Amino acid sequence: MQLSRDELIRAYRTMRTIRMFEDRCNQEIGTGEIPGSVHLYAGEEASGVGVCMHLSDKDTIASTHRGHGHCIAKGCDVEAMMAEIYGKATGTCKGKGGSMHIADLSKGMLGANGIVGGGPPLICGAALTAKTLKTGAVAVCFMGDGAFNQGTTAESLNLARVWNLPAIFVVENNGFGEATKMEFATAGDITARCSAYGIPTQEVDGTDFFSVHQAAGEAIERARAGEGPSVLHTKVPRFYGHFSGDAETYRSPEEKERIRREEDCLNFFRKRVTEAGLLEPGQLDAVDREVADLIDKSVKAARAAPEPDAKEITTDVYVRYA
Amino acid sequence: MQLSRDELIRAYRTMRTIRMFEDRCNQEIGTGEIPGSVHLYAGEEASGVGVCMHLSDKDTIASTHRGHGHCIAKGCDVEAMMAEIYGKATGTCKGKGGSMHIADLSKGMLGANGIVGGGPPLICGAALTAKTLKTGAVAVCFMGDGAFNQGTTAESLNLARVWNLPAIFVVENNGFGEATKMEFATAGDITARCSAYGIPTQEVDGTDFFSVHQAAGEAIERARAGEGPSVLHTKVPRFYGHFSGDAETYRSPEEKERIRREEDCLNFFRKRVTEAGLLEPGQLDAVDREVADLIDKSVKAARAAPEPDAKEITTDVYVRYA
Amino acid sequence: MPQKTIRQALNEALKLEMRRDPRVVIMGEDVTGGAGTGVDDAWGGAFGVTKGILGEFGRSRILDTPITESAFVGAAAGAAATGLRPVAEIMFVDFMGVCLDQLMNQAAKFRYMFGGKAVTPMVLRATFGAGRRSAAQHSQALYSMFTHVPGLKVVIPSNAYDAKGLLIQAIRDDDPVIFLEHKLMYDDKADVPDGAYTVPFGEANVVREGKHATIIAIGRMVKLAEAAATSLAKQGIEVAIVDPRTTSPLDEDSIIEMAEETGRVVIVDESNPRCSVASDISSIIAEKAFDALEAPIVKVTAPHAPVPYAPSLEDVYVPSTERIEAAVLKVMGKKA
Amino acid sequence: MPQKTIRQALNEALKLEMRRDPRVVIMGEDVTGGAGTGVDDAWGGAFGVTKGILGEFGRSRILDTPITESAFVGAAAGAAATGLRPVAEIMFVDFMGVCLDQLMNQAAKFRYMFGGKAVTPMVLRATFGAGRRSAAQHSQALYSMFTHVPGLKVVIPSNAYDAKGLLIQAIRDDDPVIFLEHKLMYDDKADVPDGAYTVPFGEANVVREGKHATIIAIGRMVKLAEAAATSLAKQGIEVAIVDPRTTSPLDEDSIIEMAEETGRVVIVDESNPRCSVASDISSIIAEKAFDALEAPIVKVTAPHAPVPYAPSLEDVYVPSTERIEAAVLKVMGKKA
Ligand SMILES: Cc1ncc(C[n+]2csc(CCOP(=O)(O)OP(=O)(O)O)c2C)c(N)n1
Ligand SMILES: Cc1ncc(C[n+]2csc(CCOP(=O)(O)OP(=O)(O)O)c2C)c(N)n1
Ligand SMILES: [Mg+2]
Ligand SMILES: [Mg+2]
Repeated sequence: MQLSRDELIRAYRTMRTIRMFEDRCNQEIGTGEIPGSVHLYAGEEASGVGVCMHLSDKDTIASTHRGHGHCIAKGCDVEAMMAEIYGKATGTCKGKGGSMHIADLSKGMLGANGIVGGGPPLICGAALTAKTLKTGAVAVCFMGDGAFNQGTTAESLNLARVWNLPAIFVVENNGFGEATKMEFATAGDITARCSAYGIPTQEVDGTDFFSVHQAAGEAIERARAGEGPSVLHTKVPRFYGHFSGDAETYRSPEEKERIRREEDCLNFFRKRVTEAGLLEPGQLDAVDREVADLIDKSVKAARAAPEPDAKEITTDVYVRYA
Repeated sequence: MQLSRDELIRAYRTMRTIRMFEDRCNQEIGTGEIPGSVHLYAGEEASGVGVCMHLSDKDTIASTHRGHGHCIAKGCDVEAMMAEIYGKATGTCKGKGGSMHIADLSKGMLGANGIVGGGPPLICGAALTAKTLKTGAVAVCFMGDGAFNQGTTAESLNLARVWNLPAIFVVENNGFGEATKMEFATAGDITARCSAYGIPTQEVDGTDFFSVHQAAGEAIERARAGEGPSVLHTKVPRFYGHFSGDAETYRSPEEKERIRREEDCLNFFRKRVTEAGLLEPGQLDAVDREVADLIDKSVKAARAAPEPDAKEITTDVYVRYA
Repeated sequence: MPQKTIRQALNEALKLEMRRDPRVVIMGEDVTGGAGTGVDDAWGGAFGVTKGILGEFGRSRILDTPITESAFVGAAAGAAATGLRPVAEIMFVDFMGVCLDQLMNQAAKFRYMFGGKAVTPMVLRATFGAGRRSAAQHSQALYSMFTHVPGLKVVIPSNAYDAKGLLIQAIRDDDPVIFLEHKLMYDDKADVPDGAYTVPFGEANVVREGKHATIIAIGRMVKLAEAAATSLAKQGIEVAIVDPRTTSPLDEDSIIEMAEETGRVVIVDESNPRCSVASDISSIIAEKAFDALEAPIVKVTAPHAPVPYAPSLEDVYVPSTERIEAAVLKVMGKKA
Repeated sequence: MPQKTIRQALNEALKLEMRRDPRVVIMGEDVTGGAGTGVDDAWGGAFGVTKGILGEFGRSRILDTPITESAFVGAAAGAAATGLRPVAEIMFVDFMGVCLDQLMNQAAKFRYMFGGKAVTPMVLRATFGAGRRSAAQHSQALYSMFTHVPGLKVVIPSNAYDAKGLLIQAIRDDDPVIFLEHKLMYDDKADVPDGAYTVPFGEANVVREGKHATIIAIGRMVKLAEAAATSLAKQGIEVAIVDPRTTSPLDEDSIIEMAEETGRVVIVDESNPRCSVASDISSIIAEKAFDALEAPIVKVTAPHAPVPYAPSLEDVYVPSTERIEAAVLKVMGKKA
């Protein structure tokens, strides 16, 4: 699929925004100002962005505990996200949700999710809405390799096929579920397990934005054409520990450095577009500076923002109660 | 696998006992004397018996809502079972469980189960016991084609492979989950979906006792040898409706008659062993009469048996409480 | 007014709302039945509540599902959050064990977690209750557990009129609702208007006035309480009966008012006793009507035990008219 | 006696029982951690409780699992029914939503459904509780739901000594037990003997005597109640504190006795209020100590809302020492 220069810039900007957002979260966690813990998406950017480039606000995605990247890729406001992570009233969820529950339905973002395997059933529902109301929209569920084993995933693959839903399941295989290797926890082969449902399944290099973009485009096109669900199995690296408190004794610093050096989707992207003469290095550098400013501004705004008022404790439980 | 005459007689007797037990339940449901409803296993006998012929009391099975056949195949007392279904104090579970909860752990029968998909996780546990305590036992989970779609099944297949458990999953595919066709509810192919976990999976004609017996023997041998789990996918007919209250408007009387005529595992067995000169028709007729007597006796005993005393309501909740 | 069964009342409610709002869809196991066999609408739900809907609305509005409750309850939640108003059916509420997450941690918490920006108008219908010789895994009440969950509304109709009005309210309601139908009551009849009407949530129904004692009863227990009241009236004892109709929201005001009027309260709840709706209401009354209470509240519930199969056990397990009468006599300081 | 943290106390309990009984096995997600990476025991559980067990007992006794709670909780149930004594770990009790069936409908009901012929000695350990900025899906209490379930025992230790003794009892107990550990308390210290000992179920601990009012507190709330009591003592108010330690079985006798002694009762329970342990205990006292009560019981609980993320909200959400003090003053008829 051909991408315009503007689209290439957008892709790069989105991936860079995610990377800097996550690097900064990691840094700020160190200052103790962020109340909760965070699960960082750094390293996996090409997967989320390669998919979401095809989506509009009418399309829905469901995400995971590692949700910042998907939120940014789907267009959530970065400043509001940072404020949310800081637990502030100006946050995406008014400070009530935090890192694991960032959602913005006006952007078609059905939420990060604290429950591993929580998303696949939900996305069947979003896809059903699109199908029933004939909106032409699709629904995309991101999940990890660990989540792939949850019963909810198996049930949802089956349901999506049986109901022929416009749903795409993106298994982001970063090789780990917490501290456990994917190979230990996963019987057989993820791609084969999906194909066996009669669902078109494609395995792609998740560090290569262009491969992801291409494969996702085909899957989403099938979905919009009424041909039902697809699976994308993207292989991605996880740059940080499982969560901000993970000492990561199970992975050597050398290995982590190697991954950052050799498996960085942003480096690949930059190399590819500059070598092909599609974009100038200077254009990308400019994006880097703009993004750095945005993140900086977000953190400053988050710090300065007011905390939610204690009265907010019992609001938003119901639309109406009594 | 070679079967002795005694074994052949035993296989036939067990299948005939199941058939007559179920036919009689169906009849007695009509009299209104059986308090609950029943899900009858008639037609599927060769599947349960072909598998359980390889098992001893030390091996464990988990069953389903359609559990009478598995109970009988695993050696549960037929009179006590009938009394249980009548809700009597002399029942397998003292009348507390009824048709859907017949269990006898001394026989390695871990229970029928009212929850579709309830059994697979449990059988992983029974297999873990065998593996941990090195008893040499195996654990077998029977489930229907409908249960196969439950998330618990997918999770259990994965866990059994990851832990390399001596577990055998027998998917008894009778073509229906209640009133819904298997083809409607099941994406892809059951056998392929199991194989994709890296689990040896074999599809067999579940009306042919000898095929089931052979395939089950191989799977159980692998399990006992420490080679981990297997799946057996048996295709079976369901002679009656889903449960005793099913008007079965979705299947014609002609079709049901045809199935009973053309897909009766007991007829196949009789033909095979008599034509091969392994057993005389007279021997089988004698078994039929003995079984008929047993079932008759069971019903009479169940009718005459005392009801559980009201005091039993709050016993057996805990081993010890306070 | 035409007499209708609860089954008919519910069926009507569904059809009326489906006609009114194209976003209303139904999903569940065999809600039509016969899928793949060539015979349409073979079941219309295990208890026949959704029968006849397929014919009028077609398969895009009423969807049979595989036996995968997590997937389709979650699908209902996800569909509700994105613009449909799904009514999902769980055959027996006991099966919530396999899919509680999607209701408790997803649907019920969306709005709060997302800072008030989500609306999740889903209804989960399920049958509940003992008395049908269905044993421990097909007879539970479980509404006490659901009432514990913030973000969820819990509805338990006790008659056909309320069943219709409450179901229509549930479908139009913007919050997730669990709607519980007692499986022994589908054939119970009452006057039910043909048109659409709603019964509001959080408004208890004073089924009967009476000055000597107040019975608060849930679901099918209302019927038993009425029988007890009739019998007690012959002995000159006039009991009031309050049916909360929804346990979340709970009409505390009416309950406390009625408790204060008589000073003597019996609560009848067929669920297990610990952390139950009975103990919840008892604790609310004991705290808020403290001065008015003339005797300890008496709860009539199932014992702390699973539901037994044998009729001789189940009949004693479930609260009975006799036990309710005895409880009223006790709370009035009389011997039974 | 050596001072140990709750984490150490639990770890000791597990090791002692694993040495004593070869049938005791542990399973859960990352209970060792690092499986497949070549590094052993990388985590020892998300909160480090099972650290060091792999080294002594090997992988056949402590089993890492895929992220499939239904499969391994069910496996614990099936293993328990066939001869092991498994201790399964659910990282956050909130995740019970995805696997409740295997605990509630399987393990807890086996014995009853099977006519008393099954023994299911499994322990399910899980963390619970708010206060850690973990938001709505990682902070719930949920013990009220479990207490509702017949067949299940529910254990909530409030200090390191009890934690060890109760866990050993749970492992030796022949019934299924859910054992709930407050995630903010793992570093709390107390005197803990090195050897094995048990703390029996169903025996409340009278943490403090006092003649003016009685506080009944659950889990971490015991600690807050103690702080409140200390502060109140300075004002001349002597409060007794009762820690039930297990909510099922519940030591009704001690609770009623202590309630009767003071006639004034405050219940502190960090779970949501409806159908909660607080309402359960309140209702029991109000009924059984009716004549002794001098004022309405006051419950201090979380509101009927999910757990919020922001510190400014969560700190007000969870019951505090101040709220407990105010409740005691209220129950004593004094202004705060
Ligand atoms: C139902 C449930 N079980 C366990 C957890 C704890 N947990 C949080 S993230 C995680 C690992 C998930 O692995 P994966 O799906 O591969 O995603 P990744 O973290 O690698 O992005 C686990 C076990 C949870 N949040 N929910
Ligand atoms: C969790 C759960 N969902 C639904 C049901 C209701 N139900 C009982 S049997 C059955 C059909 C099961 O089909 P299958 O597994 O193929 O077994 P079969 O009845 O064909 O033997 C259903 C849906 C149940 N008992 N448990
Ligand atoms: Mg992963
Ligand atoms: Mg079937």
